[in-house]
Order: sequence, then structure tokens, then C-alpha cells
Amino acid sequence: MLNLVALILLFPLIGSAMNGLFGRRLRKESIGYIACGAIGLSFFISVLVFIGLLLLPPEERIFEKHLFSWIQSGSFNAAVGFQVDPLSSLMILIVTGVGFLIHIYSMGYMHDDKGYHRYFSYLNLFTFSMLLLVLSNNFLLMFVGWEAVGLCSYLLIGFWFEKKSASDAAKKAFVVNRVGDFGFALGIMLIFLTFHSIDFTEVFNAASHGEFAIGNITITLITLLLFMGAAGKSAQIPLYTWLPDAMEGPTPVSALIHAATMVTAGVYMIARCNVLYMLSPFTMTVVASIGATTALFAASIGLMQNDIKRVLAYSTISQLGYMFLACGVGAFTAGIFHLMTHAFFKALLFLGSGSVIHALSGEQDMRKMGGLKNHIPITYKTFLIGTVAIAGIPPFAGFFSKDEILLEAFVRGNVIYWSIGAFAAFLTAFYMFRLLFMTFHGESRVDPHVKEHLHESPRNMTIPLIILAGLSIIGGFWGLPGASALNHFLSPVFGGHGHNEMHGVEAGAHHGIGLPSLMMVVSTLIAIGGIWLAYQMYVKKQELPKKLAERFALPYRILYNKYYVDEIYDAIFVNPVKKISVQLWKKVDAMMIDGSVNGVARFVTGTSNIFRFLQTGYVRNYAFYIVVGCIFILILTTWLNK
Amino acid sequence: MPNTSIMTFNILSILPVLILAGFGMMVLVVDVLSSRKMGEKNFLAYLSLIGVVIAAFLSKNFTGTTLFSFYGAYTIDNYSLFFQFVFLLCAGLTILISKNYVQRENINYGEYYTLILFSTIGMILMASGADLLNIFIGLEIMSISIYILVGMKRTRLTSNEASLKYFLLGAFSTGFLLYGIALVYGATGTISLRQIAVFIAGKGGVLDPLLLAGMGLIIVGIGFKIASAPFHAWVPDVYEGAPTAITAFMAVGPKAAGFAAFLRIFFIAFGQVHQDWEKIIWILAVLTMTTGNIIALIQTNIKRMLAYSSIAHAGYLLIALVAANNMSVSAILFYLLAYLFMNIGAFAIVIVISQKEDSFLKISDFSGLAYKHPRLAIAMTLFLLSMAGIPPTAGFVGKFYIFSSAIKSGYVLLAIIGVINSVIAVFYYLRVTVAMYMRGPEREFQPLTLSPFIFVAIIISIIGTIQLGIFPAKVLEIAQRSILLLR
Amino acid sequence: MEPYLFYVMAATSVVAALYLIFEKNPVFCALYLVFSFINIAVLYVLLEAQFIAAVQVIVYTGAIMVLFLFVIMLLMVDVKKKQKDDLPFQRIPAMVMGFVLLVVMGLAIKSKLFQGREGEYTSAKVESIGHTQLIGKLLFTDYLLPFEMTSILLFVAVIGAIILAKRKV
Amino acid sequence: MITLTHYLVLSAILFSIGVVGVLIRRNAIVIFMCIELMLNAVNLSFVAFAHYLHSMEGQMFVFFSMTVAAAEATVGLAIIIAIFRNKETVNVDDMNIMKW
Repeated sequence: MLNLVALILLFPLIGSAMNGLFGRRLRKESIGYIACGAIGLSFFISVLVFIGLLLLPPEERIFEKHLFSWIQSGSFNAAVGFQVDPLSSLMILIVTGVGFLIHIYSMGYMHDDKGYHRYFSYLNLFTFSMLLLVLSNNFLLMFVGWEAVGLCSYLLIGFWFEKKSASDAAKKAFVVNRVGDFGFALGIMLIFLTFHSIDFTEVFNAASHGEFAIGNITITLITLLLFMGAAGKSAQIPLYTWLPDAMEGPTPVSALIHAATMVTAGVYMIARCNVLYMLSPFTMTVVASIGATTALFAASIGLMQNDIKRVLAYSTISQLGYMFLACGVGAFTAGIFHLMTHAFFKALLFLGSGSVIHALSGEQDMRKMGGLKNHIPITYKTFLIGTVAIAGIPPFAGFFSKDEILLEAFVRGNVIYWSIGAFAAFLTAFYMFRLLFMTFHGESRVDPHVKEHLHESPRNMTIPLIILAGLSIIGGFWGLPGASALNHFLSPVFGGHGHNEMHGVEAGAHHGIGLPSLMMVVSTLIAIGGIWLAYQMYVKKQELPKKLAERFALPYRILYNKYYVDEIYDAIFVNPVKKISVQLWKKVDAMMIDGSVNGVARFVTGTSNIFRFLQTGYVRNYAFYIVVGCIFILILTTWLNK
Repeated sequence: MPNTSIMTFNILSILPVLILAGFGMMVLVVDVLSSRKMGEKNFLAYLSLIGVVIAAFLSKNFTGTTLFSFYGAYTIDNYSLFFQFVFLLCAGLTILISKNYVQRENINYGEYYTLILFSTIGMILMASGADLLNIFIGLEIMSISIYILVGMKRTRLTSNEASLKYFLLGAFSTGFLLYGIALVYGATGTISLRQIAVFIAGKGGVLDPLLLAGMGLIIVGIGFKIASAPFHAWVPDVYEGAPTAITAFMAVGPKAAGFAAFLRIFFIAFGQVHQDWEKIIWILAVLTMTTGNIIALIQTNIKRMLAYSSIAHAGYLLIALVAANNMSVSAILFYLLAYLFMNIGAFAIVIVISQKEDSFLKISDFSGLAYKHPRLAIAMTLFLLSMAGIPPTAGFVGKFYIFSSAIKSGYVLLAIIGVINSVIAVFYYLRVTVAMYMRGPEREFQPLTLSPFIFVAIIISIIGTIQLGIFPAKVLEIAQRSILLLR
Repeated sequence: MEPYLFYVMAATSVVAALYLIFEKNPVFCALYLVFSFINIAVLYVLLEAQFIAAVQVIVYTGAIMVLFLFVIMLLMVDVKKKQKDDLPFQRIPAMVMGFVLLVVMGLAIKSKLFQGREGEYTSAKVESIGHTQLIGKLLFTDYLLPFEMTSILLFVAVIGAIILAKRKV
Repeated sequence: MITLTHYLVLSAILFSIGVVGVLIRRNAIVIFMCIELMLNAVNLSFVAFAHYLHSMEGQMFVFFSMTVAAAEATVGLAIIIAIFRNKETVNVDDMNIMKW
């Protein structure tokens, strides 16, 4: 069954090509069936592959399928090949499973859009790229998937390009991601230089067999560069700014790409390279601190946002921060566990918010919602489940994964990580319930015109919601502390680091069995505290937020404006560059044409601005560059070499 | 050229060249004899295309052989054959994209095709010449043909101006190249590349200033042809003014030929004194990439933008030249082939989109293309992504290969600068994509005149770009076999 | 005798070249250039390159420079009219750069540590074969390929002249 | 005694004068003449090297470089004539449509 792995990728690719090339001539139903069918088949085969993997004894659960050798020259080898192991099999299940539900949901959500075929073509292409990313057996192929998901994300964020904000957001996402990709590309080159291979198995084998001491400077550099890529893709500080803007895309896209799958690629990559990361305590510290900081930072921005999708976006950033925190303290299993549960409940929340937006004919501002729970009951109920799950109330999925991360942060890291995480969890519970209360409870603030059209979403939208809600309820049991099926399942990937790799539960055992239980109680209390506060502020005493905002005007404004990060970036990076380029071309132009007064004075400014003058259009200037270049080269060759 | 081991005359070895020359003249004669009107002379394109194809088949017959014919003046080895293939492919694709273009622009003279064939001869001579004289003559045949081709559209001022600029600066840089050759000759007493290498080896690899100065001047001369900064200033103006099909041709052909000669001269003749020239090329590479990419960012004319991007590409290629290992030679060969496909493909689409008298060349004229002509937009996106080096296209594999070769030789900083540059480059390629996909049309698109010729050219380019991106193994293998005799 | 001749010819050719670059009237420029070329031809004779000297006079000064003169006359550019000069500030840097170039080249020339390999064609040997015969023989043996290729080069030039300069194509 | 260095220095002087001429003149024909002067300066170097090295390669090279110069002259002057027909000028500073 494992041999079928290539088919998982093939179906989405075919689906994308069919819709992309012939979509304009197909009927809407066929387009939807092609796209969903492709992912459905792909999901089915993923399940088969997963079962196939389970049938193997745990220590043999790694399977490589070599398709063809891609780049081959001398010592450099890159193959197109897939690696199925517990980690990647889990990922393909998430990608195809959640992806399938979102595809079905999209059929309803995008039904009236004129770019229907384009949308599904991109969405299938995205799924293909994401699968390529998680299944590849070497860094370079992973990078291909990495770039391709970025490209699809770009296309989908800018899907409604008629809105200027959408195409700007798309561009921003692309640009920020390029910065991260740059680090990733360098990291791959450095890996090749260090290990003379880019194959996962070979690199990790070499790394784990003691050739490199812990704290090795090259490994540290490699892991930092890789983390740069991960931070770009997974929207961590300081490269997170693109994700909130990415909400300009259609909501199912936000659910699939900017919550459940693509943004977790960074976490996946670090988990995949756990062998390398374990060799570099410094990088681990960086990862953990950036993760923790991001978790808190994004959560605090999320407190004051009024756009329903933006709240969810900041929440996603914050949750990704948790995953990095887990990876950074070495609890990769916990990170992946949270990745999985987060995929369920965050997809659910996004789709639910999509359903709300759909019901309100496109309204996203929570100040114009309220009291919706009776109008769209299914959405409300599922949304409530998602909110409870993310807030961390037992026995919902989010509770177990978040709790495990906090526990690990405490056991392996230090109390600071834990307290940051715990505080962020408190904020999460607060703003998520704020969202819930503002949207579904209280007085209706909905526009009367819109109110007439209030309707529950069609079946193909609600069914995915219900399924995801179910997953959000039960998803956590798999990784239940104590039973911990996930731990054992993933241990072939994360095991083998010797004593360094102690599972949180075992480590917890050293502190006595009481610690995990205590932690559970504490985190539940934290979550309940957040919910209670939100309830107080947004349901019981609705005038309270306003009062608070007035009293704490400055902090409120700072949070409301997202710490002015965009403005600061603009001031520091964007504006000067703009200014320079304007100076460069406008003023030089004027100078060249107006000012041909007299020689030497001009020459002084001329030489000082020599790089600005480059393309004057005058042959004699060009000849002058040649002479200068020639003299420069002559001096360099004849003199400096001696 | 004395003392070459194989002293044969062997006229068969230049058979591809003779075929090209023969067909070039035949085109002229047929053009004169025919009585048809200018717009209807399709057979000129057919005839020259046949010539290119025959020449390609003949040169294919030489694969694997190594030959020094004409008393050692002309080399046939896998290296030169690879370049011959690139040049002939370039000429063939140019003819394909030219056919309708020259009819539209009223320059459908037989001379047009003849000059393309003749300049290809010059390029072949540059890649095959075993001494500086042949390389020089080849360079002149190539350049003079292109000076004329650039000015072919005599009635248009931009074409005139481009031609004059290119000619004056080209002749000027020829002066430097010639001086460089003179000094090298004076310092070593020979113009044969192998003899120069022997001489330098005899001196223990230490060079005196005379030879170093000669080397520097040769860098200037060839640096001009490959559009390396600071000898690049002519590129944007000339590319903009030249007829678009010729722009496509000259963005690839002379650059490839320049690199062919560059590699031969610097790896064979000056191979032992790598430390004496690597610093200069290092600086030139950084300067070239950066200038090209930075100025490209603000361009509004698509031809100018592609011109600056071609400067940047020359910079990437120079990185591999600095690295100077076997991997870098095959990287250059591979990259040039990839560059050929993506560049000619992009220009082909520019030709399709533009209208009579080369109007509609602004980037904004591409707005909304994806809605009127989605397949063209997809093709253009593919070429641009490849130029930007985004996987899984030919450009990505090529760039990765070049940077790896630099890292392999320990030029990590250079590779990093290269990667940074390729990050910058994405932005201006992206601008075209954004215009095509994310903006509404700003003008009426005329119904397309996608003739079978240009269609075939675009299809070949697409196949090439994808094939080299996804299955590059075969071509890489050929490229690796093409380097053996170089060092 | 020989040194004097060299110095005279060198001095006059340099002076003629300087006049070339500073003279306003293009016709005079061409004549100065011709003058400089003839001086160089004399130097060729001093260097025992009689054939090259003859070609220099016959082809270069006799044909190429006359072509220049023809074109100048044909275009009849009005020398009195004030020509637009957009880059007056480039004059001094240009001269400085020219001088720097000269200095750099001069240093490279002066400090020659070794010279190239001596060839087999000593004056006596060339004398015995005959200078022109030797060139002819070399042209059709060692230099056959470039010699043939120049035919293409000249052909290209002819095509270019026709297509670019003909009144009506 | 006149040595090789004398000839080379003379050649360098003529070459530099040619370069300066290209940079400071505006008449395209005169610029082109300056380029011819540069080529001649190089030819002088070639012949001088050939003489002092007892090798014929330099002289042969000059033979070819003169051919090249002839070809360049033909084409160059044709280009100048073509541009004059359109624009009534041979001043290179007027040829400035394309820039930036």
C-alpha cells in the first residue's frame, strides 16, 4: 500500500490542471466534483498509506519511494522521492483530510464567484504543493514545495484582486516569505556543504552519529537559517506581518492555508530536522523564545481587533508561537500534537466565521454583528465547540495539546516560558470568547438590510463544520497524557537522541505524578478565568470595555494599532527606499537636463552621484564608464596583485 | 599556430559553418530573384530555418570527437559543440519568432535572415576558436551583423539610435579587446590559448604586469559583449531600440558566445593564474547582478526591464566563472541553455502582445492579460518565474547549480550575494505577473495573430523551461561531459 | 639615423592625433588622422614590416580614410553651427582618465619582467624567404581559417552598407 | 637605440589620445575616427612586438585587424548615414531618446 504514495500527489495535480486549462468550459458542478474528487481520492490513499505504515513494526516505519533522480552532478544529488514515516503520514492525513472538508465547504462558499474554476485550480495546486512539501525526502524537493505553496498562497490571497487591499496583501505575503525563503535556501546550501548530501536520511544519520559536537557552530548556523525560513512561512516575529493581511483572501483559503496547513510548514520543517536542532542548544533557545514571545505578542494584539478574521489570524500566529515554543524546548511531539489539534479547531473556526460572513452577506466587522446564535444555530454550535477547544477547556482537543506544551515548557524549559505561555493562554481564552460573545450573543447590531437575508449556510458548508467540530472534540484523546498513542507513534522520528529526548510524561514522572495533574488544573483554571472575564466584559457589563478603553487609553490605542509595527516598518524600511528611488530618478533627471552649466563643479557632484547617473542615454557617458571600469580593472590586476 | 599535435586541414570540420554561410547567401539570392511583395516572402524564413536545422544535424554528428582542424586554429570538442547547439537553437527560435514580426514591422528583407545566420557563424567561431585571432574574428562577425540587425528598422529613430550607440561603444570596446590581445601576445609571444598556458606554466604561474594588463583589457572587451557592469550601460538602450525579435536574439546569442570565449580564454590560457583574475571577476559579478537588479525594479518598459534582467543574469553567470571548477563550467552551460528558453519565450510573448511599430510595450499594457488570453499569461508567468529562479523551473535548477558551484569552491559570500540578488529580482518579475493577473485590462486587446511559427517557438520554450526544471538530469549530464577538455 | 626618424615620426603622429581630437572641422580631423597613419606606416617600415606598411598606406589611408572623407562631404555637416553639447563637464575628467590610462599602461609596459617566447622568424630568415611571400604562405596555411572567415566579415559589411545606407530598399 | 619600450609607449600615447577623443567629441564621425586611431595604436604595438619577438603572428594579426577596421568603417558609416537621413544630425548628444 505504501507504494501508492505517488498517487496522493498525482490526483490534486490532475485536478488542478483540468480545472485550470478547461475550467472555463466546464459546468460549475463538474468543477467542484473534479476538485473535491481529486482531494477525496488523495485522502483515501493517504488513509491506505497510513494503515500500511501502521501494519509495519514501529522501528521499520520508514518508507522511501524514489521516483527519478532530479539533479545529479558529481557529488551533488537530488532526487524526486517521497518519504513516508509517522511524521509525514500524519501530515498527509491532516492536509488531505482537512483539505477535503474545506474543498467541500468551498463549493458552497464560492458558489457565486465568477472565478470558480480558477479558485479550485489554485486550491488543488496548493494541496499538491503542500503534499510535496511534507512528503519529500530531501531538502531541495522540500524547498520546491515550500516555494510552490508560497506561490499558491500568493495567488489565493490576491484572488479578489479587484480589491486593492487584496493584491497588496498578496504582494506583502510574497515579499515577506521571500525573506524567509532566502534563509532556507542558504541553509540548504550550507547543509550540502557540510554533509555533502541533501537527503534527509543521510543528513540526519550523519548528524546523529556523533560527527558533530553539541553546539557545533556550523550546525547552529544551519539551524538558524532554516529557522529563518520557518519563521517566514509560519509567521513568527519579526516576519509575521503578512498573515493578518492575508485574510483578504476567501475565507476557506484562510482556513486551509493560513490556519491548518501551510503556516504549519515551518513547525513541520523544524520537527523534521529535529536531529539537527537537538545539536544546537543555542538555536533551540532562539526558537523557544521567539515562539513564546510571538504567542504572547500576537495574543495581545488579538484582544482588540474588531475584524472577525483578523482576530482568528492573530490567534493563529499566537498558536503557531506555541508550537515553536514546544519545538524549542525539544518537545517535538507536543508541537506536532498541537499542530494537529490546531488544524481541526482553527479550520473549524475559520469556516465558521466564513459561514457567519456568508450569512451576513460579506460583513466582517464584529461591531456590526451580535445575537446571531438563533439565526444560524449550526454555525453557532460548531463555533462554540471550536472556541472552547482553542480556549483549552477539557476534554476538548485544544486542552490536551496546549496543556502538554505548557507542561513541557515547564519541565524542559523554565518557569518563564511557562508563565508566558500560560498568560497567552489566558489571553486566548479571553479574546476567543470575546469574539464569540460579540458575534453570537447580546443585542443584534446587524444592519437591517442585511438582517432580512440572514440565513443558515447550505448543507455542503455545514457538514464540514460538523465533522470538524467532532474532530475538535475527540482529537485530543490521541495524545492524552499517560495513554499517549501519539508519543509512541512518533517516537521513531523524534526518538534516538539518547537521554536528551525525554518525553514530557516521563520527565514529569521525575517530578512525581502530581505535576501533570496540577498543570492540568492550573491551565483549566486559567482558561476559565479568561472566559469569565470575557463574559463579564462583553455580556454582563457591556459598557465596561468602553470605560476600560477610556481609562487605559494609551495601552488600548497601542494594542488597537497592532503596536504600530506596520507603521514602524514603513518608516524604517519602506519609506527610505521609496525616497531614495524617487530621489535617484526624478532629481537626477532634472539635474542632467537642466544643469549643463560648467565643468568642474558638476564633476564633483557628478562623481559623488556616479551611481545615480548611470543611465543617462548619452553614448559618451557610457564610453566614460567603460574607460573608468577599464582603469579600475587595470589597477586591480597590475598593482594590487603584487 | 605551431606545435599543435594534430595538424590537419579538414574542411569537413567547419561544415555547419559552411552550411550556414551557404544558406545565408542562398536566402539573399532567392530574395532578389523572387518577384513577390515584401510581406509575402515566407520562404525566406523557411529557407533559413532549413539551414539552421541542417547545420544542427551536421554538428550533432561530431559529438564525442575531439578535433583540432585548420592547423590547430579550430577546435571541435563537446564544449564547443554544446555551444554550437545553443547558438543554432537560438538562431532557429529567433527565426521562428521573427517571421511574422518582420512582416508586421516591414523589415522582411532577405538580409535579415542572412545576418542572423552569419552572426551565428561568428558565435560558433568564438566558441571554437583555439587562438585569440579566431575568437576576435568571430566576435567581429557576430557584432557587426548585430549592429546592422539592430538598425534594420531604418525609419524608426529608436532603432537608429540603438544601432549607433551599440556600434560606437562596440567598436570602442573592440579597441580595448584588441589592445589586450596585443599585450598578451607581447608578453607571451603567442596568440594560441594552449601555448599561452604552456608559457605561463613555464614561468611558474607568476605573471608580469604586461600580461596582467592584457588580461584586464580582455576582460573589458568581452565584459562589454556579455553586458557585465560597468560595461553594461549600452544594454537597456539598445535592447529597447532594437526590433524585438533581435532583442531576443542578442540577449542570448552574444552573451552565450561571450561566455564561451571567456571560459576558453580564462580557463585554458589563464587557468593556472586563477588567483590573479578571480578578484576582478568577483567584483564584476557583484556589481553586475546588483546594478541589473536594482535598476530593473523601477522600469516601466518591458523590454528595458528584460534588458536589466539580462544584465543581472550575466552577473549570476559570472559567479560560476569565479568559482572556476568543473561544476561551474557545466553550471554555465546549463544556465545558458535555460536562459535561452526562458528569455526567447518571454520575448516571443512580448512580440505577440505588442502591436505595429512596437507599440504597447509598457508593463501596464500587460494588465488583465490573464482574462483575455489566459494561456499566454500562463506561459509568460512560467518564463518570468523561471527567470526569477522559482522552482520547479529551469531557472531554479540553473541558479541553484551556479550557487552550489560557488559554494563548492568556497565563495560563500558571493553565493549569498547572489541569493540576495535573486530575492530582489523576484519583485520586478512579479510586477508583470501582478499586472497580468491582478489588474483589469487597461486597453482593448487586439485579436491575437498567433501564427504557427511563433506558436511553435513558444511551445519549444515552454517545454525547454519545464523539462530543464523537472528533468534536468540528462542535460546536466551532457553539460558535464562537455567540460572535460577545458582544463 | 633610425632613432631620429623614430622620434620625428612619433612626435608628428602624436601631434597629429592631438589635432584630431581638438580640431573643430571634421574634414581637417580626417586629414590629421591620415597624416598620423602615414607616420605610423613609416614606423612599420622601421620595424621591417614593409607589407603591413604598404597595406596601411593603401588600404587604411587610401581607402578607409577616403571613405570617411566621402561621408563627411556627403553629409555636409555645418561646422559653423553651434553643436549641442550636453556634457561639457565630461571634458576634464575625460582627459584626466586618458592620462591615468596612459600612466597605468606605461607602468605596465615599463615594468616588464619577462618577454614572450622568441619566434623563429628572425630578420635574416624573413629576408631569405621574402616578406610578402612569407605572409602569403602563412595566410594560406596557418591562417587559412581566419582568412576565409574574413570573407564572411566583409560580406556582412557589404550587406550592412547596402541595407542601412541605400535610399530605398 | 630605439627599443621595444619606445614603440609601446608611443602606442599607449596614441591609444590614450584616441580614448580621450571618443570621450570629448560629439560628432559621431570624429568619434569613429578616434576609434580608428585606437585600433592603429594597437596595430603599432602588434608590429613592434612581432619585430622584437621575431614572430610573424603579430603582423598577421594586424593584417586581420585592418580588415576588421575596414568592415567596421563600412557599417559604421552606413549607420551614421542612416541616422543622418532621419535626424539631420551626427551629434551624438542629440541621440538621447532612450535613457534611464
